[in-house]
Amino acid sequence: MREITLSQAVNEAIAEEMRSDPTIVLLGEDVAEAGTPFKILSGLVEEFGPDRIVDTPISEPGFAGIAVGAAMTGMRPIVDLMFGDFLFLVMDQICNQAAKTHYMSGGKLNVPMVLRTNLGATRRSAAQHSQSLHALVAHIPGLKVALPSSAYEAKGLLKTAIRDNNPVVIFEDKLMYQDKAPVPEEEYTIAFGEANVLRQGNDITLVAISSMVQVALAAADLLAADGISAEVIDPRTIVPLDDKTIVQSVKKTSRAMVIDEGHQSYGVTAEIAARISEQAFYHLDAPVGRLGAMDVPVPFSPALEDLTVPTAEVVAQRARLAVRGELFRVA
Amino acid sequence: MREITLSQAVNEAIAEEMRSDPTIVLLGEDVAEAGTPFKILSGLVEEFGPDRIVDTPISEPGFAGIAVGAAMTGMRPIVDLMFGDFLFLVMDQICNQAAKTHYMSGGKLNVPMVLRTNLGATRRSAAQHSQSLHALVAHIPGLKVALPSSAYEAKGLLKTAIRDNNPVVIFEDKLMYQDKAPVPEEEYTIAFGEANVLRQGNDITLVAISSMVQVALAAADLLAADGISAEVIDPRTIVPLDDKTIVQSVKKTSRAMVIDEGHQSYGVTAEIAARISEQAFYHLDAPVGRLGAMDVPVPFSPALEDLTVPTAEVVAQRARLAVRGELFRVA
Amino acid sequence: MAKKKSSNADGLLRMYEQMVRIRTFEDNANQLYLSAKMPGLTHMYSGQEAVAVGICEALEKTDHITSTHRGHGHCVAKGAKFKEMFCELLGKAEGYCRGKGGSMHIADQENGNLGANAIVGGSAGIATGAALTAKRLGTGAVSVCFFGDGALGQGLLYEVMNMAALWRLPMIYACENNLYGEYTHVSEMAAGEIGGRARAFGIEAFKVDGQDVLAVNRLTQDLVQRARKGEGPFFVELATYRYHGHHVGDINRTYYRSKEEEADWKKNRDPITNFGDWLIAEKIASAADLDALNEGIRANAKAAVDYALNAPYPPSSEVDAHVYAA
Amino acid sequence: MAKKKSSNADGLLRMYEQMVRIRTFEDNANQLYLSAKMPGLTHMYSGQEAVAVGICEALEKTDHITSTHRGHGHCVAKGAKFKEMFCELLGKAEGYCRGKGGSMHIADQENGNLGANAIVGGSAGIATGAALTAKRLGTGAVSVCFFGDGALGQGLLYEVMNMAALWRLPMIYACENNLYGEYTHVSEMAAGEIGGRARAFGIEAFKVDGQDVLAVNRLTQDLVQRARKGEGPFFVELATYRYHGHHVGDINRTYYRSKEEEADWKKNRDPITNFGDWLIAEKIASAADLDALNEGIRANAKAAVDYALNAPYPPSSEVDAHVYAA
Ligand SMILES: Cc1ncc(C[n+]2csc(CCOP(=O)(O)OP(=O)(O)O)c2C)c(N)n1
Ligand SMILES: Cc1ncc(C[n+]2csc(CCOP(=O)(O)OP(=O)(O)O)c2C)c(N)n1
Ligand SMILES: [Mg+2]
Ligand SMILES: [Mg+2]
Repeated sequence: MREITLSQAVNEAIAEEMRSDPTIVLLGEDVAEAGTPFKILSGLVEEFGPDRIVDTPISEPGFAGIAVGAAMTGMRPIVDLMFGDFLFLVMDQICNQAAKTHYMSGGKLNVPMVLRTNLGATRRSAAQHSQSLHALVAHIPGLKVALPSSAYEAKGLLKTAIRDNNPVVIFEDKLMYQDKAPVPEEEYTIAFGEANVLRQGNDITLVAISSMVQVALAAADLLAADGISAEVIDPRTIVPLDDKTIVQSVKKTSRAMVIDEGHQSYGVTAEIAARISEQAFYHLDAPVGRLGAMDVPVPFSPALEDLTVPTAEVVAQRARLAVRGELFRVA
Repeated sequence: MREITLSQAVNEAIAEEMRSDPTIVLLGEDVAEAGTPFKILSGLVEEFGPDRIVDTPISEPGFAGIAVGAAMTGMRPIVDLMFGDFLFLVMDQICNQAAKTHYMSGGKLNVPMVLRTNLGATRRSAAQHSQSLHALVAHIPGLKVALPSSAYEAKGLLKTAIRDNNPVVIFEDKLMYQDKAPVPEEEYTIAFGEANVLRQGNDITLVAISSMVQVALAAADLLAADGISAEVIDPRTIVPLDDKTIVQSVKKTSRAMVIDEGHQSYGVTAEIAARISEQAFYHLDAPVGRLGAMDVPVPFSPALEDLTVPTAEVVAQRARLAVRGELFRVA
Repeated sequence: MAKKKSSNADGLLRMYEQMVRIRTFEDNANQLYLSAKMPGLTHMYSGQEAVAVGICEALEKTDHITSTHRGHGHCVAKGAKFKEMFCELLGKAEGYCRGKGGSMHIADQENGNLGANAIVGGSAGIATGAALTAKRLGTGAVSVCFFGDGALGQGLLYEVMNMAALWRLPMIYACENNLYGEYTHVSEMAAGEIGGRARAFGIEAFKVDGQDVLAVNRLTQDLVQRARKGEGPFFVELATYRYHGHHVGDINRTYYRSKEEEADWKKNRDPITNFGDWLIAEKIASAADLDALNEGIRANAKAAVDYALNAPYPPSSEVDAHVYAA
Repeated sequence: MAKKKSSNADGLLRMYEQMVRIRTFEDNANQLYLSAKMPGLTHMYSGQEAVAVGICEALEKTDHITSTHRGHGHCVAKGAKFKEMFCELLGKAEGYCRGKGGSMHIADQENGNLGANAIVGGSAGIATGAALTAKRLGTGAVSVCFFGDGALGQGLLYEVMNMAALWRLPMIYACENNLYGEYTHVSEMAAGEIGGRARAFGIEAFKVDGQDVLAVNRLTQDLVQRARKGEGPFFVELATYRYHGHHVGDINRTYYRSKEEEADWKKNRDPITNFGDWLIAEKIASAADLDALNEGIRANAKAAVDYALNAPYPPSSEVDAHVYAA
């Protein structure tokens, strides 16, 4: 199969959907001629014109709000939010307006919009351009939250997001934009709420989100060398969350660890760990491990930044302890 | 001891601190003559004047940002955010700016400010005036998060918040503003990161946040009638979180349940449950229970709204199952 | 294209009727609240009727509006029915939003009302987005954003006015300046001159007497027509006044506005009285006609209130319905 | 009260020197980036030197500024030293922020620089808050908010300008209009006339040639003095140009601006060349004086770069230090 980058996958998903649905419009900063600073959208304005690939002023709350209104009245806007850190600027429009409109109207108004943004540190972009803020939107009912872990996932999940009748926030890993993966030429979509079991194993279940899927897979390789067989699961969407697949796996392996690039405290690892503990309690041989980003603003210095995110080595080391029955983090 | 309302307690805390520290200024909508729509701040402008009790336009992002700058340059601003739901409007200033400034400056700049706001549903105020959003700020390193559960707690925690050299978000339960509790006339403060054990018990630990402390105490009464002895813990601050006290309690009781009025998914119950499971795993006789608000926007209709928040009856019922060894939420 | 539906006698009477319907609706809502039959809190539109009616009567059903926390007037003016409105205010299943929205979120998408909003200024983006839809899909629709003087404090408004201006959207920003945001006078909240805040973005700005339904309607008809031709966006400041407190519980108001001021507006500038007098003077209607009309509306309102009071709440199974659309 | 420190020969030479220091700093930073010795991304201030210097030379050390993602120039102009700045850009422990902030967050609180900001417009509130402090504590300090034309898109700016106007804060909003926000011309991002956006709030607005350090400085001296007397806030649009790409990686720029335009600004409107020529023409300095000054600054910069390249990173134990202040 041909291989394309995650960036190309996103571009293809948007182009294909825009070809078949004239109500799709894309709004964001420097999305047209510039194709975004990451060059993800290059070529789209040439095909669809500036009426559908719309350069906006630097007004995130404003164009997010405009997208909500456009979605309520018959369009399917895709909002390009250049950095995930700018989520903080659009929270009111996304969480107070988009997320609640369908419910508050008793099901009469829909907000079929997509907020495309990104996450991920270690780009030396410092505290305001490196955050992984998906836990925040996952906490707000009415939003769906998707996190592709490869080019293949990015294309399939984005197409599903665009067709969904709800506001969907999709986080791409900005360090993976140039990573290639096999992506079929034929049309496909990936359903929300269906976790992907990437690797089968019997000794421990590694649940990994977005950027951390590669880390978990690398950790699984390290563990295999030690004779430990790890199952690796990518939930793909954290809202809806396919806890069924995760819990089934943990019932088999009896151990679990959740890995995420968001801050650990009050983050995604907590929810998934809590659900595993609730639903597989009597099957667990060890506490469910959690590994999120450190609870610190992301430092600029390369000497510090790399310390803040989970690595395959640390995942493997913690998993080893769990499998060997050596308690960790137990007072 | 004299009894005063939570609203009076807040008023006193602010007045006392303002008397002794001329750098304290209070900013918000209708905080001066009107004393806020909840009448919490009545009398302050008469004592401190409109230069220190400052009525702002309806510009939450703006005056939050102004507070950050004032805090960086020698003042101790208290921001009054009329409803917790408006947090979404100030997220950038609080989470990208206030929370990160000390760290990004290598410890050179401080942001000693307090964001006072509220939480709580069942006031028939519908989806945009009823949210309990403390999980969102708890996820962002650099912020402290306090949640008083009575007039006594409100005064002591707010005084500590005002003296803290960091940005502190404090959530009052808006349904408790008129609730009275004994509050000493003498000066006191309540340290952050020290949980309060409100009731001793041996069979189950109920960890309850803010508005849910009363619910947990009522549940403990119901349980006592069944011969079940519940320990009730109020963490007081969720950042920093005194997991030590909580874990110690769970090691004694072997069972725990966490109760919060924020949405359950990706919320505060998950973090506390995960920490208990991690640190007291081998002591647990049942999975740690969680009870948050339903994952739905808060409905207006009284017939629906009351269904969305935890009640003493449901807490007691779930606790009974846990104590009797009847699994709940286990597939 | 907009029919000038209000330039004939029928249209004029309809404007009168719609204003009376709003006033009557609010009187009933107020009573419901004061008698503790209505849950939550609500904000009365009484006094501002000429704004909602003058504007909405210049719109088609397919044009969009967004409304505010003080939203009953816009809802009635855009064509909503009493029964579904009272049901909504009481949290009943037959309400426009199945009781889930309530007073502060009432919407009526059939008639183009995208909803009240409990975030001050929060609908400025939504209204502008509706105008974007109209332009992109070529529907010819115009979008009106109602907001109060207090909403001038929200930065979002300036962001979307800038985009509306850059993209020439068919948009009308209708600022209802009733002199107060909650308990604070507009002069303490808004520096400078209000219209200048739109002109700064190259938007044509107008100021009109918001108590004069004819003046409001004439201006709006003109702007709607121009907006449909691509000459928008526009900004209109409407000088008006709210008769009641900020919300129904705001009883003692003398610390922020005088009784004399209130009395003056009610006595000399009431939009309904003045327009009624004009209709009689112009012989478009007799005093008896207007009385009969008022009577009929009162009866309608009473029937709707009675219906709503006895209507069922939504079943508890609905609590987690409508979180996500299918 | 502000000394008019730049009205004598020393002051004039100092302005020249500060502009050269910025240009030299940026040339070195650019080289560090191009040779992959500098991590992350950075935005060059070259071309805009007269803005930062003309303004900051009218300020006291105790006055505050807030800066932007394109912040090296403001930092140098407000008094920072090369060594600590290069250390910061390279993530070293001796940097102004112990390497934790980097190019986009460099701050120098000793000299009143409250920091660069990676959120466009994100410091508008902070600067205004510093002005509030000055007014409340009566320090006499003035606060300057530097921001680009792109930041005009952020609603926050209008919210805080309104409050600064209502409260008459000692505040100067300095809009560096370098014609582009990233890869888009200001005319596609900002409707209307820029100064009007401040005048709408009753704020006096000025426009000045941002390539003319004397003009910038004279205007700022005047405004600073008036602000100290309580006549603020003020708004200044500074017409300027950035020589490099938006960030150091923005090489192919012809799709959004022409080579001719770039060449014209560099050749005819360079703030340093023009001011140097004027100093010579006015006999305030000789060409040789200026050459020597340039030479000295280049040597200083090189020494600082060498130092920074060899300086240690912060120890890993610092990763979780400074999350909370004691
Ligand atoms: C963002 C936000 N801030 C504050 C409030 C609280 N609040 C509700 S109405 C109101 C005053 C609004 O004034 P205005 O816009 O003039 O409308 P009016 O009430 O006069 O109709 C305020 C401050 C809110 N609902 N939303
Ligand atoms: C809120 C926000 N939106 C978008 C960006 C990405 N971004 C960084 S600089 C920039 C352009 C800023 O333009 P301008 O304010 O004119 O400053 P200049 O780069 O010209 O100095 C953009 C869009 C950002 N950093 N912050
Ligand atoms: Mg008003
Ligand atoms: Mg610019």
